[in-house]
Amino acid sequence: MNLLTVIVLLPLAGFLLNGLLGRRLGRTFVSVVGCGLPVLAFLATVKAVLLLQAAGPDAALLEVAYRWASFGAQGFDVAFYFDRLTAVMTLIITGVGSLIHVYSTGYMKDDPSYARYFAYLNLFLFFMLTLVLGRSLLVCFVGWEGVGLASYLLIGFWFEDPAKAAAGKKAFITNRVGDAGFLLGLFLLYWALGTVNMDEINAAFAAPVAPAVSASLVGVLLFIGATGKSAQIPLHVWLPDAMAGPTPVSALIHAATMVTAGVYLVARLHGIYEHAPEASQVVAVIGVLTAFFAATIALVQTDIKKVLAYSTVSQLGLMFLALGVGAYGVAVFHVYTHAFFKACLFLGAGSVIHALGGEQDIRKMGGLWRKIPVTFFTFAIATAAIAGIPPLAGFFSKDEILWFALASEHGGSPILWVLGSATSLMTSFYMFRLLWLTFLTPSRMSHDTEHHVHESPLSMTGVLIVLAVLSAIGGFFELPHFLEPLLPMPAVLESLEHYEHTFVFVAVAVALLGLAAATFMYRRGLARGEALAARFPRLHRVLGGKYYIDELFEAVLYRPLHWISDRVFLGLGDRLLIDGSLHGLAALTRRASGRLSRVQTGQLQWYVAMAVVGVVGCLVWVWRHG
Amino acid sequence: MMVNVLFYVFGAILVLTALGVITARNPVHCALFLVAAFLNSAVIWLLLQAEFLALTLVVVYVGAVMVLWLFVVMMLDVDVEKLRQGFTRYAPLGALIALVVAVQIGLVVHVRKLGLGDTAAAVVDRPADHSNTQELGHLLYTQYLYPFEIAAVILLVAIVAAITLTMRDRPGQKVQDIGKQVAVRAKDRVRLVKMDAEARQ
Amino acid sequence: MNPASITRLDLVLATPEMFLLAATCVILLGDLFLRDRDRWITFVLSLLTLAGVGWITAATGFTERTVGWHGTYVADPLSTLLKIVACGAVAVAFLYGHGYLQERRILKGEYYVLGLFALLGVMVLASANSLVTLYLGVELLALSLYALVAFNRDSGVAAEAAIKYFVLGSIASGALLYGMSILYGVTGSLELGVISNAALQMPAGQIGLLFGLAFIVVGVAFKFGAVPFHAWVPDVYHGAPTPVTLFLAAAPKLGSFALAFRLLAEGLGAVHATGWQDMITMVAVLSIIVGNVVAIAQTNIKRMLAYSTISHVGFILLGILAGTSQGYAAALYYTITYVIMSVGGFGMIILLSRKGFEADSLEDFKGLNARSPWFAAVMLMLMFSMAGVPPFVGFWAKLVVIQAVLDIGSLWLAILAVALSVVGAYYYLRVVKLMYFDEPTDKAALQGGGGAMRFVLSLNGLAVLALGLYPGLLLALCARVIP
Amino acid sequence: MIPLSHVLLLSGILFSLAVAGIFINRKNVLLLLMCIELMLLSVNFNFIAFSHHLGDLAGQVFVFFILTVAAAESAIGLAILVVLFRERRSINVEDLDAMRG
Repeated sequence: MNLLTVIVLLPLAGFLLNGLLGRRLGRTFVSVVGCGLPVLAFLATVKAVLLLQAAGPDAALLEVAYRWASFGAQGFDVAFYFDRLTAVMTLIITGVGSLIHVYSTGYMKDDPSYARYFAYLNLFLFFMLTLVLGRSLLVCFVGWEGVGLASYLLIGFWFEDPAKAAAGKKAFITNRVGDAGFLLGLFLLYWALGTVNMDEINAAFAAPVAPAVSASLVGVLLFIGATGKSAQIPLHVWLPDAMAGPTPVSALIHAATMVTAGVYLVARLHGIYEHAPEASQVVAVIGVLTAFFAATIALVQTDIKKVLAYSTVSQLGLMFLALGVGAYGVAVFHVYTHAFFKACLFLGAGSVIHALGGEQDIRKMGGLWRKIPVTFFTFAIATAAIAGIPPLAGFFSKDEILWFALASEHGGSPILWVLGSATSLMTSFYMFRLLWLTFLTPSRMSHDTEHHVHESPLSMTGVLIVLAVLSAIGGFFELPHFLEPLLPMPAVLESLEHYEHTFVFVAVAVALLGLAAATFMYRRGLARGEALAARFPRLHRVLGGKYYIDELFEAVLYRPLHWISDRVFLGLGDRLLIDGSLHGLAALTRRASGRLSRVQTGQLQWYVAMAVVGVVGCLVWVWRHG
Repeated sequence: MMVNVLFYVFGAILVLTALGVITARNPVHCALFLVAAFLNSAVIWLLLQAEFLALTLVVVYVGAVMVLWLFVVMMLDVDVEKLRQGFTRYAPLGALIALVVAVQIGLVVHVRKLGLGDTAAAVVDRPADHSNTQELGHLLYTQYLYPFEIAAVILLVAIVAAITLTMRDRPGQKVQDIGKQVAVRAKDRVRLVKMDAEARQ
Repeated sequence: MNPASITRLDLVLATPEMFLLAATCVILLGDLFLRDRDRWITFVLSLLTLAGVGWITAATGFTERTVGWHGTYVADPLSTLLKIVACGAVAVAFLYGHGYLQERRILKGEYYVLGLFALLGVMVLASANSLVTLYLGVELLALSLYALVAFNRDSGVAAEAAIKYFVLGSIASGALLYGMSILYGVTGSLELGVISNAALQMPAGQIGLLFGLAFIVVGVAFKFGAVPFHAWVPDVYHGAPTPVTLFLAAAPKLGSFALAFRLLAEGLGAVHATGWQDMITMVAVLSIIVGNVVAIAQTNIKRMLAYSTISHVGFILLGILAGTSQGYAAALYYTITYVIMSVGGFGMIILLSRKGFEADSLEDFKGLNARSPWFAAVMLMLMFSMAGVPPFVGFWAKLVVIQAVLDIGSLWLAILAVALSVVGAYYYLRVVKLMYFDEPTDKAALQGGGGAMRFVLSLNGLAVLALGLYPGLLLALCARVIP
Repeated sequence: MIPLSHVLLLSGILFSLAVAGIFINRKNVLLLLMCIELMLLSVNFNFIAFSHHLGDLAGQVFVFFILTVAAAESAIGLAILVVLFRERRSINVEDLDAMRG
């Protein structure tokens, strides 16, 4: 039996069934098909993993689905390749994917386009599985484009709203820029090596005779593709806007799976990056910068989903940092833990939004923990996990990333460590800020909203509990070790060998510092402070001592960071870099298009004139070469 | 020698008539200049021993095609004065283009002689009873039969296209249908009605 | 036996052409006796003719290169493939156009007759082995097309488009002829095989040869509609009645490919590197840039597709300029896939149009998903394929062309092509966005096209997907027919 | 004996005059068509000169076909012109700008 093919095709069957028949056969059918097939895919994956385990540590399952095309002697097969790396990714995709499908049955209950939603979601899973299971870079690229399309359709799902449709388009176009890099890398590899099978590419670069193409060039080109999909500077702009889609979509596509495709790609082609120190350096630097700056932005966001979106960008940056310093297994480890806690956070946010009837502004929340306790507890666990509080999942992966950023022989450096730790501090801070403002501070909701707050149905809370448990215990699974036969760990600088434990303490301390700072700042909530100040101006001055400290805090920490975030990143980064380059290019193209189209005046003689210029050009060429 | 002199004389006239075609103000004059250009060309073609083509040019091209042109020119009856406005504005540009193209062509074909060198012409003296027409005919119906048939199809396309585009039967147009006229019966045209006489009012 | 006479082999070789000509004449005459409402008979007869021609071509298809008619005609696998594809393209074009013309009461038998004559032109080009045959094929095709464009006599725009097409096309013929005359003078023959041999003997950079070549490249680029000889394309695509535009986008491109291949590869292959490669490179690059960039500013979908055609032509020329067997095969593959995609694209416009309403504005595609999810999906597949997104066939077409360019070591051409296809994705995507994310301005159900057309159009969309999933078949075929 | 290059030069001049004519005439499509005739005439000169020079009749055969096609082309061109004139009441080249961009 073609197990791998079955894994890929199950969601496709779901897409076809729901897409073609869903509207006619009713919601129960859609729910059963929409959730059942991903679950079946998950079970099949488990079976495949068992087979793989039986075969030994560096074995791989290989299945040729069919021969796609052949040019000359060279053939392109649609083949599926299943090793431990694929196994981890596939388990995450089908596992978390199934959970989110279940969650969606509750979240999207009242949506008129229920069938369409599940059809798209299944389509996404199909393409995502194609992406990770494909043996050849080309099959991977099909999945790569396909997830882009599915995400485009899902972001613009509520297309009645033009801003949301525009967000979908922005995502697609930004990704196309990355795709150009991916395609060029692909062509170059095929041209130089005559193969696009990823295991063979790795082998070719490991061979004693170096291939006829610069590993760094290919590495950078492919990384451009990865920056598009994984929202790294400067192509990160689409991800925050992509939050326009339904929240489970944000959880599945824009947190747990699709955005990690870039990480997967680099890890999968580690053979190239191991031999391309320059490209690796680019990856590390872009990664850490993205992590840092996205974290500064997250500090000041007030939309619950935007905070999480920037946090995702930031965490992805950390993953690339790990890749850049050669710790491929650690990056995948973070992909794995991140999938749990970020999915849990997004779904929790979805539950909050659901409870509040669509409110997303954290300034208008507060005190929710009593009303929606399950959501609160799961959200709190996930927050602690992402902040890196031991012994939750995030602690293990993040700690290892920071360690290798400092100590890896493959490009580790103190600067990377400092920026990474600062990111970690901010992560802890803004996540606890979010937790305080949403759940713990006194309510700032309008009476009417407050009245309607209700806990979500079991389909949603059940999923939250499962994910929270996974975020709590997921870190105990030694994933980097499990992957080591495939993705060797980089050597550690000798001078630092004995300090690993010290740095663990530093990392924990950083996380706790963030927690403390956030508690200090937001324990009482902003609104309450303001209300008090307005009512009792005297008392305000008397109690002022705290506020002086607050102001000091604001002056010393908050203001500069805000300034950096607003001026440097949003201003310089977004406006100058993005408007100046990407949007600038787009605008330039559009303007050029307008100009050039005016050449077509309708005047026959002018048309002839263009042709005559061409003729004269050809004759001049003849004159020079004859 | 005589041939050369004739060539230069008629060549000069040809260039002048061609200039006339592109500069004359009245479209009818243009068409007539074009006729003159064709006639001159025919003479030069005779000098180049292409007798059949020279005659074809005169008989078919000047005789039939150019007459068609004149018909259309007169049928369209366009305002001559308006047509030539802006002529002087574009004349320098036209002259410049003509000069550039002519110089480039001249450099290649005349100065560089197409890179062929001064090869002697392979012209052989033909016997007195040599018939260019017969030889061409022979070629056309044997070696070039396939292109010949396609040329015939092209003419057919021209007929079909010209008729489709220009012949129109407008609603209300009066045409005779001979079949109907022959088949008509007296009772279709005349109805005899019996009426009682009416009293004078 | 007289060596100059026509042999039995000659007749066998040209059977498809002879059958087509005879059948067309029968249709031309038969149509005179039909009343307007019986016009479907002409339509059916035309389709039967096309089926017959296709069948005869396939049945008499020569696996070996066979020259006949005293060196003016050649039958080889390439010509067989081109002819069969052309028959199919014309049949689909007729099928899509029939309902449209009937509804507007401009359906006349001459539409089919001229279409079949144009097909004959393509077939002549596909089998041409001498400058004379090439020229006559070009003219037969072009004259039929001029008349087709002006076919709707009550449309001023169509007449304007036709006259522009005519003037520019005639100038192109003039340039092509000038080049041919020089070529004849330099090599002393009209037959492509002899010309090829003579060119091989000449020193590199022989000025006369290059001089003739320059004019020939200009003529070929004109017929293809490549920049800077492209100006007629947008206006003609825009002005012609949609079924004629559809026709123009299909079979003639195969003819242009045949013209380019026969002249440049077979006749002048010897001066590839020292001659036409640079010129074609320039033309191809300009076409890809101008086509993709200007398409963005278009609001009329016919014009948009016209500019997209220009960019696709650029890609076809990329394959040709490589000058290798793979390059020609890639260009052929691209041409055939382009024909399939563009026929589908224009077919969608016809489907959305109805009597008194031309769906030629991009706005008319708004909310198509709400009106007909299936045809929105068909259009989506076509647009994605044109944009070169896998797994659709357009991706493979771009891939093989770029592969061919990389093989000759032109990295910069490959980068440029990929980069501009990203730009191109923008305007194809806009159509998708309009269909899926905008409210329909017009909520009426689709009315254009009968059942047969809808069926074939669906197949057309699926073909783009199927050929993308199984590209091997067509690719291998294209590689096999190029010697 | 007429030198080959002189005939070719003559034809080159005709060709460039034809191109120039297409530019100068901004008002009348009919004159554009005449310029195209002139262009074809110059090509015919080339063929006949080469045919004469090479002692090969193939060039003359080609001219025969060009004349045929040119006649067909005139017929179709004039027919389109008549249609245009009926629709627009003008054959002014500058009026041909309903489509642009």
